[in-house]
Amino acid sequence: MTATADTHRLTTAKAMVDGITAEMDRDESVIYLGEDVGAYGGIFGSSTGLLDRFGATRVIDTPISETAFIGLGIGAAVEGMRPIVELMFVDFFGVCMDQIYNHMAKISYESGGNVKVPMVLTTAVGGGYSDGAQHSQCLWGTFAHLPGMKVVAPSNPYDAKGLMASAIRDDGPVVYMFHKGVMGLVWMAKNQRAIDEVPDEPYTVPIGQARVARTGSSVTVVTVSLSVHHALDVAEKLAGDGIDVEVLDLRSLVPLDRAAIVASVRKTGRLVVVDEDYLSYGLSGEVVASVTDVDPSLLRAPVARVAVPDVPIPYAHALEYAVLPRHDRIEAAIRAVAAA
Amino acid sequence: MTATADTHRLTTAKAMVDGITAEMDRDESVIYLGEDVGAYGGIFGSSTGLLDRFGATRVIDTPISETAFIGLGIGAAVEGMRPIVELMFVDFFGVCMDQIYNHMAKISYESGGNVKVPMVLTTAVGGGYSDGAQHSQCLWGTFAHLPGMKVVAPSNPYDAKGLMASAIRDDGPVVYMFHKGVMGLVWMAKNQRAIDEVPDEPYTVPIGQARVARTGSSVTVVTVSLSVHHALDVAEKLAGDGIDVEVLDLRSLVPLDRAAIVASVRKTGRLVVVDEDYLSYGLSGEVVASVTDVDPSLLRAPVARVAVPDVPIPYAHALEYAVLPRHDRIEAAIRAVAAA
Amino acid sequence: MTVPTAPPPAEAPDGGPEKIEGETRIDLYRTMVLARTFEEAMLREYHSDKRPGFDIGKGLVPGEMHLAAGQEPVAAGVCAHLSTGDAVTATHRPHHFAIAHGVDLRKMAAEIFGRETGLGRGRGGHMHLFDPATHFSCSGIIAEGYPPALGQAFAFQRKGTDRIAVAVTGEGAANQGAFHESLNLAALWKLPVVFIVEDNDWGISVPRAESTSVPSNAARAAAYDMPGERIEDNAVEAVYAAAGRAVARARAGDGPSLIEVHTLRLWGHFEGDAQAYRKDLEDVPGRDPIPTYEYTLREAGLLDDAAVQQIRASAAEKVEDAVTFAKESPEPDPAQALRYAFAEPDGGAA
Amino acid sequence: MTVPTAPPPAEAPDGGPEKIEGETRIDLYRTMVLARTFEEAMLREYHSDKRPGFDIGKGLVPGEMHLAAGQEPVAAGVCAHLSTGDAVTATHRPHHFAIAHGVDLRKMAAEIFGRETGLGRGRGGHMHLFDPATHFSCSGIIAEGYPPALGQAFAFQRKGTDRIAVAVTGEGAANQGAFHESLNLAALWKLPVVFIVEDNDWGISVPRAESTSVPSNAARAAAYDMPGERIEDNAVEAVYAAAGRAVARARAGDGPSLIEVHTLRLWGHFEGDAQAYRKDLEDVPGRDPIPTYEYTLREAGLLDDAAVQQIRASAAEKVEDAVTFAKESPEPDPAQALRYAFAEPDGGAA
Ligand SMILES: Cc1ncc(C[n+]2csc(CCOP(=O)(O)OP(=O)(O)O)c2C)c(N)n1
Ligand SMILES: Cc1ncc(C[n+]2csc(CCOP(=O)(O)OP(=O)(O)O)c2C)c(N)n1
Ligand SMILES: [Mg+2]
Ligand SMILES: [Mg+2]
Repeated sequence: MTATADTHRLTTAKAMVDGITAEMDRDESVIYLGEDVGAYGGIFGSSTGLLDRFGATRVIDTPISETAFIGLGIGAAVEGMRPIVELMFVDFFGVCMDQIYNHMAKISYESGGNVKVPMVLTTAVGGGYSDGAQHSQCLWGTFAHLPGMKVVAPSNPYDAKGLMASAIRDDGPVVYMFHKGVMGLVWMAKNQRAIDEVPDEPYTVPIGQARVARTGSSVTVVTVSLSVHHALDVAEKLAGDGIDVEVLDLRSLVPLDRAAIVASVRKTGRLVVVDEDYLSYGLSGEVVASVTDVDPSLLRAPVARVAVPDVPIPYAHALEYAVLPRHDRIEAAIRAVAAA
Repeated sequence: MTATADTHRLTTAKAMVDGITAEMDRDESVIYLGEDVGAYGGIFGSSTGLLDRFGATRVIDTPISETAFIGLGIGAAVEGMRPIVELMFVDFFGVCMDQIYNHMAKISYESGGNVKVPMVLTTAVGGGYSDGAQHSQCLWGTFAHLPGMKVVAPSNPYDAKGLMASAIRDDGPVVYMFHKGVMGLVWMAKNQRAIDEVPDEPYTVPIGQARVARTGSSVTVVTVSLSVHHALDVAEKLAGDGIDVEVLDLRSLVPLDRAAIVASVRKTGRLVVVDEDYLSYGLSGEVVASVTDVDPSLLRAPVARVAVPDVPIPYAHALEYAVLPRHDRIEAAIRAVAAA
Repeated sequence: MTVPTAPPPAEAPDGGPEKIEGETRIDLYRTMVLARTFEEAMLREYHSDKRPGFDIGKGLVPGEMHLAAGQEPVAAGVCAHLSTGDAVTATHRPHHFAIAHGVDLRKMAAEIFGRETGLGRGRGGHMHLFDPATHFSCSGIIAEGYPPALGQAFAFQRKGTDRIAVAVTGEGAANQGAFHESLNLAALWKLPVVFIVEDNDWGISVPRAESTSVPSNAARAAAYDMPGERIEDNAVEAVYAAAGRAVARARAGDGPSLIEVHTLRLWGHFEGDAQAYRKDLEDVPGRDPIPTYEYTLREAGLLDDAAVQQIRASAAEKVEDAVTFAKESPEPDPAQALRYAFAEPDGGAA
Repeated sequence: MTVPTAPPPAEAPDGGPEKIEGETRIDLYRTMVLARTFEEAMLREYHSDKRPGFDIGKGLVPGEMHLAAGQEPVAAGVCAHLSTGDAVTATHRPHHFAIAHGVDLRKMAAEIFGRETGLGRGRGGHMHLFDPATHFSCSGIIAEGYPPALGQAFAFQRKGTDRIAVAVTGEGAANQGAFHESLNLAALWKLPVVFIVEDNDWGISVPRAESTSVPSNAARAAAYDMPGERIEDNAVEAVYAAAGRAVARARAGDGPSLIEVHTLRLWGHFEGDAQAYRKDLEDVPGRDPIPTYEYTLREAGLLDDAAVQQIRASAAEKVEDAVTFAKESPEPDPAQALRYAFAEPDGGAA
């Protein structure tokens, strides 16, 4: 895409803020709450500029009391507001998960649909910069396992803006997980895909539809968020070797676009799942089961799952890169599956 | 098994307490902490009789402060005690998960093995008695997804005692999930398998080895905890129809006995996973992936996953039974897979 | 309930009968009787079809059942100051507050019976009653009803109304982290919330002294720079008076308050609880607050036999009507078990 | 650090120079200098290889880096009362407490450099320092270091020792649920714990007044029936005195205490923090507690140029030795990345 009068080159972070801004402009019940979301602008840029534009009554710094302020978001949503509440790092879910999964996510069901919770929970995920075992996790599998909340994880600026609009307009809770590595922050290593042309106008990207990020015929790579970038990098490299990789960017885990997974595997017969969350009991198994639920014979080779191998994320760079699904592991997996 | 001088007929709850008692007898650093574990004896009988035998210095009622007392258990374990700490219902994990998954489970790794946390976290799981969306969940997938803790879930008295001994003696954290429906409580509907002969002598059941609860050749049912009872019931029924069901009781989710799963599927070529936890991003997908990691062609039919279909557990009996993996759904799944 | 043969001590006039209208006093009594009548009906219905062996999952009303008999003064005294535009978030023991706040009895009973006509179409159950009409909700997770109340108060404040939120926990729950976080945030943002702690001496089997490091949770209000008050004697008029001050403060925009009421758990923690741990069991019936208050009002000339009979009969009629409605209502269709997990475009109308 | 040209005000003699030995005072100074020297070295090393563009994941010391310059009086004053048999659980900003408590500098530096010789073999990093030799640990999750300290104290109490646990948080963290639960449980069970709150005015970019509903967390001690004290002036001897009382109380079996110290965050929340939000930035250097204390001790005749030079040189030597050790240590073997997630039978020895 080239720049026209109607688009701007934005980082994912800026596109996300752009999406929030548009919704805050059109609906004054939308507010943004969380730790360091005001003057600081969000540790990972998720709210930069919002305070200046909307003031301290709509962009609100909270105490470090996640249970209280996420619960506050729920109550406000129940009363018709549309709060966006930030959990600074997803790794902190353990201090406030009850509000999230037992309240935010279940009130609709428990009330037989009589109470709605139109709330967005934003949160930063992911590692790769030596932040250690308590600040580097993705954990989308944890959220996606528990019913009642949609879970989105954009990989690029366009989706970040469009999914944000959809999330805010959704009448139920949406967990919006932004990977630090896709945000395009100046102070963190970034992939070129973290900056792109984004339409100025508001638009939505529907929640629950995967995107074929690259069409291919040899192997399907199903992945999400930052790993989409890595997978595309590897796919480009492997094209030269005659391995034609299809990359599916799930964009959301809940709903999961099972049809898109099956359609791609039906074509390629070979599946690699790349997931920066932990290997077991998570996304990679669910993607596989989406195929075997329908027809295991679609799989003409063992599936390769490239994920964090069930250890806490180590601090030391070499160790961390050994457990993250980085280019080398993805490439090896694709080659193995293609050759099997 | 018939009663001899060396065994007694025990409910699962009593066998669990028997296992704890034996370890408390041999090691005075073992203590039991939690809400209503003293005079009440545990809401689901997990500590009945311990207070009388060991006194209030070793069997300790806590305030309703899960973060504080689970954290206390961690600190005590770090200093060489072997606390067993009860989270009354697993559904309450959301108020204290940080201590569990970011501390209990990660200290060993973060310390490079220099600090050990020999702690058992016991917790009641499961539904089937109309306790609603916040008191009926299994959630073992949630715990098993997060690294650093073993996760066991006994289905019967023998395993309950032996796994408890192993859990207490383990030098790392073990989450011990007991399903209310396998405990053999007088005030809850129970399966005959909740009572059995149990050796009086202490013994261990190794953590990480599945058990073939029934040998069969037509279809493999992989399951755990209460669902083992249901699966065996159904298997007995289907035997008359010429469907010879193999039932694998996983006994632990972490470590997962992948070899046992693959071996059984290699034999039968057909797989049903029965899981009382939520369907997506959980146990059922992981079991499937254990097969496709090795060889998807072992699966000669689509896999059936009988789990809670990604909704909160409803209260009304008919609704709850519609979402739980009960006999009817298990039977239908096995028949379908056998016929496919 | 039965009136004790020996007249119980008259309720202490804390909060002052002189300040409170006769009609209000009768209303407080009426609310308490209605709540008690409901609990007695639930007790009856709950146990009616679980005999001979008690099976918690059996019967028309299965599952855990936490009844609030003895705690009516708290709900009646607080909710007397509220309109249905105000919010209440209650606990796992929610019925008395729901009733005092005006939740529709039929829909509530139907929910407890797991019927499609219930507040949550049978999905929620007795610990999960949600009533948008009265902004009432509750939660089975202790103390976790506090945070959402902040949000309701926040929304009310934003809209420039003087509506408030009342958040309830037990004394056991006051040792949970959510309690602390909620009080701090509410005080910091001057949210119109009234925090209520129902101290019934027990958290299941654990006596207050074994869970709480201070004799009064009112002392904890100082940790947030908010007024704190403890009502020692389960007296509805004392609750009424304290709640009046707290509600007025909240409506005036002066922020939250904390009120602890030393109340009474007349029955077990949940039905089926044998209460073997409970040493105070013998003198419990004598502490029933309803006969006590009835005696006070009789002495004051506000009630006589006829009035009492009328109030009881009216309560019984409403409750039995609700129970009948519940029993006659359709059960939810199992084929619809998956609905409502996500917001539905049609507004959730069946 | 540099000594200000104009002599700073002498430290208030709260806790009393008359009560405190000269040697102890010099030790307090020595500890603070060592901690500061370490932080200065970390600052230097951290930024040395992240230029020209700052990339948080780059360099020999990658990741978030929270340095404690300015907060040394808290660690020095508290840990002066401890032996290595006592436990300390620190925060995401842990170095000063680790150093004051006697954690081996080489192993600590090696951990921060992600080396196999580090406290956690490079698995943990700067927020996850675990030292069994001194019962030291820390956590990157705010307030969540409090609960494990209870357990250490519990174990010490059980063993009949007079060992205690010190648990540290920031003032921002004092609004987290774990704070409340921990204080209540410790008070209830009379656990030998000293709770420390380091109030450095900021929780990242949020000033204390925007997070905390009371001016002093010491006021919160009353909510648990435990002594609470706030030290207003970041003065090491005042901390020393208050900590002395609290530690003695804990060792005597009289239970926990809470001490809040109004301290100073001399630098950014983490390295890379531009602190645009911070209005007090200009007068921050003038509030550095170390020159202030140095001046006090010079005035008291306990330090002169030579002594100061010796103390600084000794600190520099130890710190540079540790940094050199770290840099020369082997990196962990990526092939071993999966070890230590579970307890290993060999006791975890590599
Ligand atoms: C976080 C959490 N922990 C534990 C429980 C289990 N539980 C339900 S009620 C209860 C006792 C509550 O005591 P209190 O707050 O005094 O209320 P009461 O039952 O006396 O009305 C407990 C421990 C729960 N529901 N939630
Ligand atoms: C539960 C949790 N929430 C949020 C954070 C992110 N965080 C890290 S440090 C910090 C500020 C802490 O402030 P304070 O407790 O005053 O300590 P200080 O950094 O000032 O030393 C925050 C919000 C966290 N680590 N844990
Ligand atoms: Mg109570
Ligand atoms: Mg601070």
